[in-house]
Amino acid sequence: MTQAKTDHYTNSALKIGQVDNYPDRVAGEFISKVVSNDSVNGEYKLIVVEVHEAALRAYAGQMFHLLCPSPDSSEVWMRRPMSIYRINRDARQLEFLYKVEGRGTRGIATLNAGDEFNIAGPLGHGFTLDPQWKNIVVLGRGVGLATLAPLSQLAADNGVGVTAILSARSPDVVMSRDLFEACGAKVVTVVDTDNSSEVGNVEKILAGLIAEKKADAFFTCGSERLLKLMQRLGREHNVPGQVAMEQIMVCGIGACYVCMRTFEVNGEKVLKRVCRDGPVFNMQEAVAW
Amino acid sequence: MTQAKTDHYTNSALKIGQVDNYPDRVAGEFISKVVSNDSVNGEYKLIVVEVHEAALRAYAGQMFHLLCPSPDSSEVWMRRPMSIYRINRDARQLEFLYKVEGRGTRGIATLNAGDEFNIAGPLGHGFTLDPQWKNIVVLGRGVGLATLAPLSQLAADNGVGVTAILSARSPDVVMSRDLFEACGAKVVTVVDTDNSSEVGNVEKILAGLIAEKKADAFFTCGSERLLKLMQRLGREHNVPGQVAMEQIMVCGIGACYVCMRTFEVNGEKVLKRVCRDGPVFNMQEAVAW
Amino acid sequence: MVDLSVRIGDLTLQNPVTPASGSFSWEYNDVIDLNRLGALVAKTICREFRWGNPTPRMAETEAGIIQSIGLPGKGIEYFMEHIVPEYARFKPPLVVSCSADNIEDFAALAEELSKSDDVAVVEANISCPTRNLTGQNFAMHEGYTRDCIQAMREKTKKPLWVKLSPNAGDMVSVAMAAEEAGADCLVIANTFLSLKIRTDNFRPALGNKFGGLVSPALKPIVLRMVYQVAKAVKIPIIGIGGVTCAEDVVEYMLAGASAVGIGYAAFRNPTALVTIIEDLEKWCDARGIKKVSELIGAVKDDDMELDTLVAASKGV
Amino acid sequence: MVDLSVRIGDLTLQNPVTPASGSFSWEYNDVIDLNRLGALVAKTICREFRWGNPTPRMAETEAGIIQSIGLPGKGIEYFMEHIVPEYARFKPPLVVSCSADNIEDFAALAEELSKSDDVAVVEANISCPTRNLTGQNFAMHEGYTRDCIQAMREKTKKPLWVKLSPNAGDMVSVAMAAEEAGADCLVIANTFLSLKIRTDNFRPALGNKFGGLVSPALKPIVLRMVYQVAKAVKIPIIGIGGVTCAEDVVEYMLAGASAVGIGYAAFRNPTALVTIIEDLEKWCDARGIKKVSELIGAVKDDDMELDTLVAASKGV
Ligand SMILES: Cc1cc2nc3c(=O)[nH]c(=O)nc-3n(C[C@H](O)[C@H](O)[C@H](O)COP(=O)(O)OP(=O)(O)OC[C@H]3O[C@@H](n4cnc5c(N)ncnc54)[C@H](O)[C@@H]3O)c2cc1C
Ligand SMILES: Cc1cc2nc3c(=O)[nH]c(=O)nc-3n(C[C@H](O)[C@H](O)[C@H](O)COP(=O)(O)OP(=O)(O)OC[C@H]3O[C@@H](n4cnc5c(N)ncnc54)[C@H](O)[C@@H]3O)c2cc1C
Ligand SMILES: Cc1cc2nc3c(=O)[nH]c(=O)nc-3n(C[C@H](O)[C@H](O)[C@H](O)COP(=O)(O)O)c2cc1C
Ligand SMILES: Cc1cc2nc3c(=O)[nH]c(=O)nc-3n(C[C@H](O)[C@H](O)[C@H](O)COP(=O)(O)O)c2cc1C
Ligand code: FES
Ligand code: FES
Repeated sequence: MTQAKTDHYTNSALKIGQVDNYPDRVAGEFISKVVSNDSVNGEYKLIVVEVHEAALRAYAGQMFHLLCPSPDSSEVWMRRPMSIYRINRDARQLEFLYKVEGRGTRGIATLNAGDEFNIAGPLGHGFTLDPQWKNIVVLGRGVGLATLAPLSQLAADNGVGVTAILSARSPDVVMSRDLFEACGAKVVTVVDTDNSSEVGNVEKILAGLIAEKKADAFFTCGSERLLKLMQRLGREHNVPGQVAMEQIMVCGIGACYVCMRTFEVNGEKVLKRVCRDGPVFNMQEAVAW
Repeated sequence: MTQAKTDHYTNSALKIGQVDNYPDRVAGEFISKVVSNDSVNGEYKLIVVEVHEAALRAYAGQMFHLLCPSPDSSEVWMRRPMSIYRINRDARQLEFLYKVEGRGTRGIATLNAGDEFNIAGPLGHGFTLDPQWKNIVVLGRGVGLATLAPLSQLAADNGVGVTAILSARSPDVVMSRDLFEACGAKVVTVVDTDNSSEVGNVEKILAGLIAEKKADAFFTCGSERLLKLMQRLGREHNVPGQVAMEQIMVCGIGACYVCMRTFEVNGEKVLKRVCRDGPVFNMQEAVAW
Repeated sequence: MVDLSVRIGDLTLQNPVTPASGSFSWEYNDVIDLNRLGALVAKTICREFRWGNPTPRMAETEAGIIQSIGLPGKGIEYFMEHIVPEYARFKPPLVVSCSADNIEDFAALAEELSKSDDVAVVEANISCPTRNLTGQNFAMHEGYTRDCIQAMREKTKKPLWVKLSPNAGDMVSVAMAAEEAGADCLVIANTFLSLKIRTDNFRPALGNKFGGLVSPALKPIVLRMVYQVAKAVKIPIIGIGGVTCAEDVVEYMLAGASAVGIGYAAFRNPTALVTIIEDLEKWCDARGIKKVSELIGAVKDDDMELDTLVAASKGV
Repeated sequence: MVDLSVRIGDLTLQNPVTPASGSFSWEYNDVIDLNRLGALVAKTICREFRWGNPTPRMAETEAGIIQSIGLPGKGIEYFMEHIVPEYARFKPPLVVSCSADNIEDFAALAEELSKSDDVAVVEANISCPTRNLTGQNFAMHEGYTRDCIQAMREKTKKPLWVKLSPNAGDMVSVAMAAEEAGADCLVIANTFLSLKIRTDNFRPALGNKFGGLVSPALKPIVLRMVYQVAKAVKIPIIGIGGVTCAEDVVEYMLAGASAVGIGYAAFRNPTALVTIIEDLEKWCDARGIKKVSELIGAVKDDDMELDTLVAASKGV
């Protein structure tokens, strides 16, 4: 007796090919079309979607808010935020690399080529490159690599050298290696299986890069432990940095104040919205958990 | 963050091949398997399911309560009652003929061969044949034909002659004709398109059958108008009868008192539960709307 | 293997899973083994014969149903003679819910029900939102509740359970009044007074206009009530509202309930009660919980300054 | 083409679809054209700076979310100087919601907000369940409500809207008290006080323990409240709770609301408000409804003896 309501939701969401007649648009609700949705390894999948061109304004470090289909019989009530993994403007495609965790990501995992997928974005404040930086160091672990990946493209476009330190449990789950290498980055992988991912060893690698003048800026995401390490080295050696943070979200647009995290700005604690003030923040201001 | 809960519901529901160790079972919750789910005409579909043998105790006029999959993004919250259209004990199959109407039946329409389908039953009190009856008259319209159809089988098994008057909007949506004919029934179809379905004409046909002594009992379902006609003729000519009634249901088992309809027993108005006291009732006691 | 038994005052239930009044009858024995349940709970009975409310008595909503049955029944005499024996065939204790328009009738019902050895518990349904057209009932007010329960207490030595209303603004005060007046257990809660209007014909969807909303979506509201009341009273609580799986039973017990009641889930899946009992056993066994009663009120809420996500990330 | 405008006292809204306070900000202009909305509604502002509540501030539930934000903000001064101008760029009238712990602060907020020509309406959020750890607020009691609204009324000539709490047991009395005290419009309702306990670590899921439940499932409860209050007061009502489509707007208007507020639906679909406005127009046009305001209170409830399913089958 209740009516299906899903159709209504999307009337004002932009489909591929539709005319966008809203001049103030910064972000949008888009009905994208799934191109592929394949497993990268046992835990991660990569979903490629075709979208309306207004969604391609996205840049590295920004995110989209995804309306996940249900993996069972009841709705997934809230959207899930995902970093943009890759922007392919020529093919009008966006890519998201995601870890299959709970109901939301299990729902995304059910999508097949040709399915519609409602995504909202691009949202938030992403990575920025200072024109003075010649060489940057990117340090990521786990799902954080998905967020850092588009930095490789951004750096290449700006003629900036990249050393990417990719941390993972074991060699077979190191992700984004190809992407970084294709953009000319020097890739170092460190893994738990041979203890090379231990903080002490990563610190040695970073110190070496600083000494070699290969570290004009630090970028990280995905590990509180590695964030703390980079913060300390950055302070000691005066290396500026940026970090992408996570928090549970509701609106994704800056209105609801659900996604707050603590930052320390000029010695004072402040709360900032991860969705709009971030997800990328000044590394020294971030307060790790 | 919420957990999928659907799996839990069905742990105690019987799957095909499972041992049924409950001695008091009258009805059950069954995980059936869809064999086919094809369109009969523009409005109706026939779903055939394979079930645990405990579900095959069903008989004509009883119903099952169907847990409908969602046709959209939100659950169908209540089960939907459906008459048994055909019981095929040899193949361990049950068949339901249904009209695609609202969310529930649209959900059923999405099922494909091989899918699981949770059905509860057999429920209620069905048709009964008095051993003294030699010839009965079955009069149905629309979805009511789905309910009356298994009477053809029951009558054939008991050596009872059947005249089936099938009423429909137009000749192409007359259903169950084959089923009745296969069981040796004489079939008369009346349709709106040539006005043969008008009450006056149906009355003439019924009066003829009474005169020919072909009407030891009346059976009907699916039209309040035709019910009133049979009630009147039954009273005038002393023909006993049975009618299958409909009402919105919740439990289907007799506990909730949602599915009440008014009956007149010995001149007194009483309420009865369609799900347990019916769905088949003494025709003279029914109060048509 | 976990010990699933729980005590409600002097009464021991073999497990904390019971049906909710009005959504259950002995006829469920057609489908499940009633001897496995924590208790049997009869539909609310009144002194007099009642037709109940006009149909339709149920309408689907966004995420559940509203219903207005109106307590139909043949009255207490018929009930004692014909219905109680139906339940007496089974082992779990029989809880009989009753309702009336006034305190005298409530007291008379308590007295009448106490005459049968087959009735284990008298449950006072002072919270039915479908009894009359307005949805008002005694459980909206602490004063009425106290007077009503006191009058019933005087007439019965059986355990007296009191079913409260989620429509009361201050359930804690109502609960305390019921406790003071001699209630042995609080049943939290009945249904939420609601309305659905059809946009095709502009009419209320139910024959009696208002109905009680039943939906798994409401569980967080009722859980909050159970939690608040559990902090304020000493008598046990039975949590009712949106239980559909074993984890929901655990959540209610953590909040302070000693048992739960189930309605909706058994409509959706007639075998739900048994499934939930089995799953609860597995849940406890997997965690090495020896007695399910350890879970009662075991919520960890004493350091609520702490950011619980931080806590979670630290593995607390 | 239907005339979608509605009047709320002296104020005319171009259509009855407005955002709900706290789930909206001018930043939504990134995604939708704010000039199409019935009104702009700012997040509840307090006099002082507030951190808001510890995280997590949101958790998913069976059918929706619970949230406890705790009214974070930089205080009224910052708001007047920096936030009001952000809204002033758009055409729809600006409703500013405000909250305080005591009547003096409420009155001071009313006075302060009235100084700006860019503020069209002062909304008294006397019903926020996340302001403190207990979930208590003025809108639970008719006396507190009367005193608070009277004090605000003395300090402002702007339209004064009052947001009520669904946790009140007797919302009709609270609503009448607000009307008597000089409210120009009632906003029904805020969120339902709720609790979720995690079964993995036995801890409340939210940093502030209790939260407000938000879910389309709750619409029938709030609709009942709107209906009851509409029969008891003369001032207009804005219905808020579970609106996700144009039919929901119609249902609230039939029950007696003059407009609706929307929160959850815009989280799920950032373009929902515009979609709903467009669908409402189509819905009215398809039925030949000339003015959407004809729908206000148009529920057909004067023959409730009749079996409405019978009525439906007779084509009534
Ligand atoms: C800015 C941002 C970018 C992100 N980018 C990616 C990405 O590129 N790839 C990827 O796989 N994941 C990413 N995440 C994390 C992703 O949002 C969560 O994994 C996802 O929401 C989990 O949803 P679920 O339904 O599968 O699991 P749930 O069952 O909802 O949750 C599983 C676990 O994830 C936690 N969680 C839920 N929502 C969030 C959230 N919004 N932020 C952080 N933790 C959460 C829960 O507390 C729980 O511990 C990102 C998160 C943020 C905030
Ligand atoms: C004993 C019994 C046997 C039935 N047998 C069959 C059958 O064999 N084939 C068939 O196609 N249909 C049968 N029906 C009717 C069937 O149950 C309804 O068509 C179905 O519930 C509609 O569900 P829906 O979600 O598709 O539509 P909804 O959107 O739920 O409803 C569409 C219309 O059907 C009405 N309706 C909903 N539920 C019921 C109900 N339980 N009884 C009567 N009307 C209802 C609604 O008021 C509405 O007008 C039977 C009903 C009963 C009570
Ligand atoms: C159809 C129906 C009939 C009910 N009848 C009664 C009743 O007679 N007495 C009573 O105390 N509660 C009655 N209730 C309320 C239930 O006992 C229970 O409180 C409510 O359904 C919430 O639990 P649930 O979420 O598990 O369904 C009824 C509920 C439904 C759905
Ligand atoms: C994240 C969030 C924040 C909210 N903040 C406020 C607030 O600051 N002031 C207020 O009056 N209501 C607040 N509310 C309540 C909403 O205004 C609204 O009453 C509620 O969400 C119900 O409407 P919905 O069902 O359309 O979401 C908030 C709701 C949510 C979900
Ligand atoms: S998610 Fe709403 S402000 Fe960030
Ligand atoms: S549907 Fe529950 S008694 Fe018939």
